[in-house]
Amino acid sequence: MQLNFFVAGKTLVVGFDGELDHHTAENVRKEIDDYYDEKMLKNIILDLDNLNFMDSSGIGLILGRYKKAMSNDGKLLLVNVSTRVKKILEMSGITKIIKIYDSVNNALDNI
Amino acid sequence: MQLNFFVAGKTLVVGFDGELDHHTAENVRKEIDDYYDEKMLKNIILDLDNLNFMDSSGIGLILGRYKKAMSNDGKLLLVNVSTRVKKILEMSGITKIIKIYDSVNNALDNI
Amino acid sequence: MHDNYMKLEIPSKSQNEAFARVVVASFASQLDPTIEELADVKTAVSEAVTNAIIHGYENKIGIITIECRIIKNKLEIIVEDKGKGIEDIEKAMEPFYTSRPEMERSGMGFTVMETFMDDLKVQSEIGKGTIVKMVKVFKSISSGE
Amino acid sequence: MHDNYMKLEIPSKSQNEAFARVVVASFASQLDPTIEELADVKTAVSEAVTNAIIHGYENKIGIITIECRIIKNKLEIIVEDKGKGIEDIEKAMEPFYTSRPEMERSGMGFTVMETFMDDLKVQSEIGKGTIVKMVKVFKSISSGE
Ligand SMILES: Nc1ncnc2c1ncn2[C@@H]1O[C@H](COP(=O)(O)OP(=O)(O)O)[C@@H](O)[C@H]1O
Ligand SMILES: Nc1ncnc2c1ncn2[C@@H]1O[C@H](COP(=O)(O)OP(=O)(O)O)[C@@H](O)[C@H]1O
Repeated sequence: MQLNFFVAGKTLVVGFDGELDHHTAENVRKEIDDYYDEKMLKNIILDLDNLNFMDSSGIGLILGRYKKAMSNDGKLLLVNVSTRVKKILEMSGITKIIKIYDSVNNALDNI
Repeated sequence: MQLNFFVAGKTLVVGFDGELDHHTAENVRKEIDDYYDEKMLKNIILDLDNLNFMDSSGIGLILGRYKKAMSNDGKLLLVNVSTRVKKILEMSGITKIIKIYDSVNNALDNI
Repeated sequence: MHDNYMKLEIPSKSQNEAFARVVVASFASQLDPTIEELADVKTAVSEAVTNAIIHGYENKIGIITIECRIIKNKLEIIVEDKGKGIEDIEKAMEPFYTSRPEMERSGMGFTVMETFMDDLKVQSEIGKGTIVKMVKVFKSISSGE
Repeated sequence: MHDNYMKLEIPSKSQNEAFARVVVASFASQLDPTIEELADVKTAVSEAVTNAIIHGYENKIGIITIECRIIKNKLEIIVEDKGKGIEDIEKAMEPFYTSRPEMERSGMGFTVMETFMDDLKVQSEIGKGTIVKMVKVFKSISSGE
């Protein structure tokens, strides 16, 4: 799994490229949290455009980052969620509390 | 394995698309021989341009078609042989008796 | 379509989760699956193998066995570990139940397996291990073939 | 790179030749192989599995076992059948020797395995079966990793 970071104001935008499972989630979590903590950011946008596979480990990962952002008075938003990933997220009810946007710009406008 | 046949005069040109192993060779042999016999052809050109995999089953298949063409006073020629397939053919010495051309047209010119 | 079988044994290392998915997907490709059907199978296998690694063997090394059987247009997948076992299977299969919230597990593994597969059965014995049996029916091929 | 292991069992059906290649190649991908190295391994596996099907089980159905072990930058592959066995291994391994010329076999299977792999060992017993042990050293990763 390859992650791409960029910062817009107080928002961390993370681009996912690869497969998200239990094996890769551990590293993904650490990389995101380290970056977020170090730069003292507030909001997180996860751009899932190039996420080729996700199982329920992804639910835990997204929920974990949601809680992290919340505890800093920030938001967590999702971008470019495929129908397949959406189906998995909907099972968990996550889509009721986390907003999904169709582009990073749209998400940034709604922070 | 997908085979594409076309006939130029007394020559059967066979395009290979897929993987050639023991499993696929059986069908390939039958399809080529049936076509060749039915149309009463003489020469055979095997175009290996889209052959993605070949093991030693391919040597047997090529040698078998060589013998078949020979017994009809015809030729067997190879076209678009990758370095990898060439390496396997060279192990068997087949390249000493069977000519390789870089295009179907060149092969047809040398029938 | 010809009936077929495979059995794969791998150690419970997390890097083998992706490998297990690829192997089962490649085996399933004989059934001429749609992209969607293939993704369903991959996801379910990923869940079962991950559970064997995290919960069954609790990150110690043990052997995970994955058996696949093609019968007409059906694929049966059995994922087995010789690990810890599940005390209360019914509770374990409830959505959101997880014994490992501190690992950011969502408790949705079994729910995902149930949603994406046509049948799911779990057998388990404490200290002996767990067997997850899943069936996927492939619509693209007629069952009469 | 972490050492790893897998064991695959498949029935001796010719449609499983391609499956066996894909599984071993996918396992080998952990070693960060070049396209060439991967093709070498696929070809050698194809030869060994084909031999088990044609010569070992003579087109009857039996189980073929494929074990792979990664040790540092080395991949060890063992292909085993419980079939007919080989009477004269030395003769069998000679280029062009085949007991099945009528099947258009070229007798080049063992030669291909030897050429594409770094080590090849064959054990066999009449009526018991055959074990082909191959080793490929991957150059792309330093052995110290
Ligand atoms: N192979 C297994 N061995 C032991 N316990 C298991 C196994 N699979 C599942 N469990 C138990 O069932 C619970 C629910 O599993 P699951 O729905 O996959 O969610 P999660 O993996 O997110 O916890 C796990 O938390 C665990 O306690
Ligand atoms: N697994 C096996 N079981 C029994 N005999 C075998 C096996 N593998 C190889 N042999 C014998 O060794 C010979 C040479 O094998 P090989 O070099 O692969 O050529 P080919 O498969 O083209 O015959 C075979 O023809 C067969 O007699």
